[in-house]
Amino acid sequence: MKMKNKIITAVVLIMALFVLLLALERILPPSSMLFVVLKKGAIYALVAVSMNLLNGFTGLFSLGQAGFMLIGAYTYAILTIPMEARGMVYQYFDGGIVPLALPVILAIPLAGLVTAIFAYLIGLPVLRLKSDYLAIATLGFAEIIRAILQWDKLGPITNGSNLLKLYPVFTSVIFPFAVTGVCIAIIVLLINSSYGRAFKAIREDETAAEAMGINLAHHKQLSFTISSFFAGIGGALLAMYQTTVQASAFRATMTYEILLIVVIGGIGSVTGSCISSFLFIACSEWWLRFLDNTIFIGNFQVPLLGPGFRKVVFSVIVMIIVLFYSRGIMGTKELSLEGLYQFLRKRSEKKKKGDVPA
Amino acid sequence: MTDHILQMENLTMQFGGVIALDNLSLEINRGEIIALIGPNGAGKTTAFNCITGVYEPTNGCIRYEEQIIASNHPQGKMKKLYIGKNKDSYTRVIRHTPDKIAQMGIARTFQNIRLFKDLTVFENVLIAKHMHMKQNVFTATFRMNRREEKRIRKECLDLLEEQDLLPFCGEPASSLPYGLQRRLEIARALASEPKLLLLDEPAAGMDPQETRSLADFIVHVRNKYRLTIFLIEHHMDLVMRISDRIYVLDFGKQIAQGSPTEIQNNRRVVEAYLGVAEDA
Amino acid sequence: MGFFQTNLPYILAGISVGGQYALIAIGYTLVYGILRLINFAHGDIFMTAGFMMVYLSASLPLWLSIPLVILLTVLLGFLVERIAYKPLRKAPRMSIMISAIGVSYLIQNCAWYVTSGLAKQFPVIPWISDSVTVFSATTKVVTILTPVFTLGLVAALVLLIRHTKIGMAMRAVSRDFETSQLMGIKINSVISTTFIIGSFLAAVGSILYFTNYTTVTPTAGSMPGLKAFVAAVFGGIGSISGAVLGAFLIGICENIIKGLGWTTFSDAFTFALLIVILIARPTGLFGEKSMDKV
Amino acid sequence: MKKIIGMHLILSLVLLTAAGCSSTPTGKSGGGNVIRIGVYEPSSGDNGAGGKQEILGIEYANAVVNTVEIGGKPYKIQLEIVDNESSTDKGPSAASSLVSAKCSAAIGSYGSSVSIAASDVFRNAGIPVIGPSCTNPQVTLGNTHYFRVCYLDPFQGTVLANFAADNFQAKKAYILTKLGDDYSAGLGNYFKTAFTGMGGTVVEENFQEGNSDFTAYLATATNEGADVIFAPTSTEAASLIIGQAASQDIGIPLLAGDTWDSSVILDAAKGSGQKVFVSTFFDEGDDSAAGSRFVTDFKTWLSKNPAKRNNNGGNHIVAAVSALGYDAYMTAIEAVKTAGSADPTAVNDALWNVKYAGVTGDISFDKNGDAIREEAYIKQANNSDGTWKFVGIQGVN
Repeated sequence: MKMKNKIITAVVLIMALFVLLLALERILPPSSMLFVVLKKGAIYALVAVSMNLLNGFTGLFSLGQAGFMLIGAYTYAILTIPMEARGMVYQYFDGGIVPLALPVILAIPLAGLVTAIFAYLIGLPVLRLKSDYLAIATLGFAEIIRAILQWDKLGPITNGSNLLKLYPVFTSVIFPFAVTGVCIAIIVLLINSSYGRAFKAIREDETAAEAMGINLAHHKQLSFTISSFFAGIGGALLAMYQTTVQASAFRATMTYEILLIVVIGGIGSVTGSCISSFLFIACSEWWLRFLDNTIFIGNFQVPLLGPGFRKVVFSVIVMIIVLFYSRGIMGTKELSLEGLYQFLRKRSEKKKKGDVPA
Repeated sequence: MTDHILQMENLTMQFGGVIALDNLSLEINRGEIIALIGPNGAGKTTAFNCITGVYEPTNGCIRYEEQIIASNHPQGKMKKLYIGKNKDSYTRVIRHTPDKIAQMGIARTFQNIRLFKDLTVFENVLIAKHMHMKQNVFTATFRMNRREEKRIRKECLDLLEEQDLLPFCGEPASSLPYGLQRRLEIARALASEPKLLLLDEPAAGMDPQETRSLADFIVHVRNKYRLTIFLIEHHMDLVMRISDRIYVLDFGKQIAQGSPTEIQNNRRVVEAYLGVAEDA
Repeated sequence: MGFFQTNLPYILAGISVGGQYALIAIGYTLVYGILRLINFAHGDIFMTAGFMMVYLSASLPLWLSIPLVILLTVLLGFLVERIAYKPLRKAPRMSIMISAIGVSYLIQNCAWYVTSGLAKQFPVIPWISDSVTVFSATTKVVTILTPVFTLGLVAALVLLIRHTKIGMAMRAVSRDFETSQLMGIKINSVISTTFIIGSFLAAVGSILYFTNYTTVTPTAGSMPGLKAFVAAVFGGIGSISGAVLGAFLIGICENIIKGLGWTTFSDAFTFALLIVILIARPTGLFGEKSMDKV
Repeated sequence: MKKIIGMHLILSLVLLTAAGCSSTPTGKSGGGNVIRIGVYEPSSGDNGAGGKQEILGIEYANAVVNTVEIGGKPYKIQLEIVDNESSTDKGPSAASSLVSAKCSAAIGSYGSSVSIAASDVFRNAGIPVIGPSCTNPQVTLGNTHYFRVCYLDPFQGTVLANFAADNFQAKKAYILTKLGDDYSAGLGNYFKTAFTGMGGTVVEENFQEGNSDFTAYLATATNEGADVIFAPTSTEAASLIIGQAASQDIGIPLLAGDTWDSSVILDAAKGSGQKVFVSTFFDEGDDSAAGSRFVTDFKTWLSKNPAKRNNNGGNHIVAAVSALGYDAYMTAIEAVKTAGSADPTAVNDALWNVKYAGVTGDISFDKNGDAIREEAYIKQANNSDGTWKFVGIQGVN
């Protein structure tokens, strides 16, 4: 009965969220920056959660996320560019050699799948490495992937180092939210399953996990591949959001940004990653943008403000979080209805006793 | 015919130029409680690590239920470096990873407790069941293994109840007091449904009272789950009270074996070991 | 001879850039040896040294600005360690690495803000910026000078580590962090010294590097930094001679690859090399094997 | 305790939102009639230097003409400047922020890739964009909202190929382009087509983002016996290439497109023996009345604003992109006047018929939205005094 209640509340809340989004799309002008934040935030939330699955839950410090997103984005873009647009996109390669254009609904899972296959192959040698060596090797692989995709000889497929564009994109916020929602739900289910426990065991203590009969290689490979699958889907969504995609944009910096999102949200917290990705995107794309412009209050020019100042402020905030709130917003906890309810109840109880100043 | 569950044959473990286990041979019969004792650095834990697949022995072989689970001979650089015995007696190389060994039914605890600290007590025990569940990542994720999951949860709760750990079920393992952490580690090992249980200094850091109850507990566990127990221990009263037989190691070599009384009266053992570490 | 003639410029460039990588790689290898930390900010400290040279030499004479740049870089390296790494000494390794990434992000963004993202011309340092002809290839004096200079500095460093008290302390700490702390070694001062040495070499490397590649940009440090790190891993992290060897090898290989027309893969090659070495010999060429105690 | 800290953190971020919201539409305070022109340019990243010079032209133009009369009422023209960070993944968000600031038209960007990346954002919002210097054909091809005031790469590539053949009797050219840069790859490709079309041979190589060692590339050019090196790259790479070419003393002339028309190049070439030629849209020594007045007034404006001069690389040399930025702004204002409205759609429609005599030549748009251009200026960097030397006007043979 209690379980049923929980499910019902969850469904109602999700419905409410989508109704709210729909309502927002009606009320606000489509140009509102809120939508940029919501779209990009949702995409980054997916990628951050997928990275968290690997770094936070399995304890594998991988820095290959940008590379996997790149594969996903390219797979999606290459497979969905309409035939009639190919001549224009592949202008230096006589329209390319990919003979088909798939519908979006097929291309997105396929983007994840192709990424997962690559990740599987990369994982075979790389996952034997320990902590920082793994980090640097995955970082290296991301760079290699980028170089290969930019290679001229592959031009008929990848368009060399040039932009891919004119593939189907989304305009409504609903789409990225729906895809991200489904994907994160699957990840959460996985984390709470027996496999999720095994991943956490590996994170806590590899030797003990092995002594409990958990095959390290198999489970690490599993986590790596699944994480990359969702990173690939995230990449496909990012490609859709950007409307054009180019390998050179998927640099190590992108991985670092996602890593910082995970850290700010709390390593090992799914809800933390989601919250922080929206905050991160909102700060970097919207709220802090005013720092880039010189502002006059009367005749007084506010000092320091100018192009680039936003990023300085932003990185200082990040450093403060890393140094002083190293557990991030959520730590390893999850934001749950129950937790929220209990938190509020405790507060109101305290209030009754007069402990909390109003 | 005796029923050996575990046999070690001429096992030698050499790190660089140092011999940690020297031509060690021992047999453990089904249902026995066997103790492995010896001064610090005698190679006891190394023996455990060889059995559980953490280390690859340099030479010799280990049989578990009549099946070879580890076998090796000096190779590569070791060929020149090797200073142990029986250099050419073994030709096969068999190696299993620790998880494979665990799946075969050998569970262990660790000298320096290795619990999954940030996970709850319940999760710690559940993890040990993971390898026995009939599932794959899809059925597990999409909850198609619900019956299986229900069953193991029930089993684990029962196990925790038996160990008096039920009240701590949802607490993180690291929040338990030391004695309970030891008990949880044994519970976790039991949850993996072993036939052979290796205990690495289970009584370390316990007072005489606790040690006594632990001794009873070990015997109880052996009887209830029809286990064979192989333990390393420094508490001599515990060892003498519960062991069927005792092996004594010194500098990697076996210097004696026999029943507790035999060992107590063995001069070499007393010289090498007992006189020094009695008070431990 | 024909082969030599055509490939000489690549080899020269490779040796030169290899020497510069080597100077950065030592910083990585020393820090990693002691803290087990990939100091992602090291490449950016190298870049900052370049910018400081640009700004200082604009108002000060060279004989004053060069030592000042080295001094300030050392100070920066020291401060980075004190502010961003020291508070995390007890934290898990992942957090300190994340902090390193954060510092790198911060330094780059600051550089962007200060320079407004514009590339700056590195000042011309007399004599070493002059052109010389080696066999038939024309190049700058600095190209020839770099390997000599690098080897000299490395020799001095090795002497320092072998024969001084602080060197002994550094070796002890890299061998066993906890024990040496118990033995009364002042861990913090050893770590600071490591960062100071690393930054000093990075500053020297920076001056040599930017004399050759005359433009400084805020991201100029990240690629050389990563490559130097790969060199350090290649040679076996913690080993100075390994890092130097690895750096020269990477420098020469990447230039030869460019010479062969595989330019798209010149960076990728470095990483491929890294992955191959990590898999074949996880501890690098001269690294020591370590075993986890169970 | 941790929770409380977390809550406070979130709270403070929410407060920041409020701050952000109130400050984004900076123009509201005036209360009068305001029309906004978006400036979508890089002020950081690889193209930061060029982007800043383009912004300078636009800002100067805004200083010259800052009101426009619509329906008899004066409207103040306000610039909304965003930094697209020279990056195709940051670009769309930057463009969105212009859209949400309710711009009537936008100008941008330096760099074709970022222009293409933001194109759809502007199209979906119905905002017309005028590209000052994005020369890749794909920017305007197949859409009706993107315009540009400069010439196109196929034209520029052909002009330079002609120049190489005419002036140096070049038979073999070495082409060096940057990976992942549409401008670079495109221009390189058009040069190659034109050059091989005239019977020449080419050797092509490309380099990665962030590469700073060009000695190996230059060595290849020498080994291959190239007569000219064509390197359409960003100015960051350019100064490295020039510096390293000079130190290797390769003795092969360097040719490049419009991006190299920058004081960065002059600094790099100064004091060396390296010959550098660029094709460009505008020359400081332009003796037309409009051109020379622009040059003098722009320089005066720069000297009054030390901060602006700093963005120009600390000198008074007028970059062609500044002139193009100026023209793009003026064209946009012209369209607003014709449309008689601040409505983006109306401005878009009006742009098709705009005719404006700009400092870089007369501007009117063809069916793709490209300004009709027939000639390019060729300039050479003067190695001794660090100025541009006008070489000639080159057309297509």
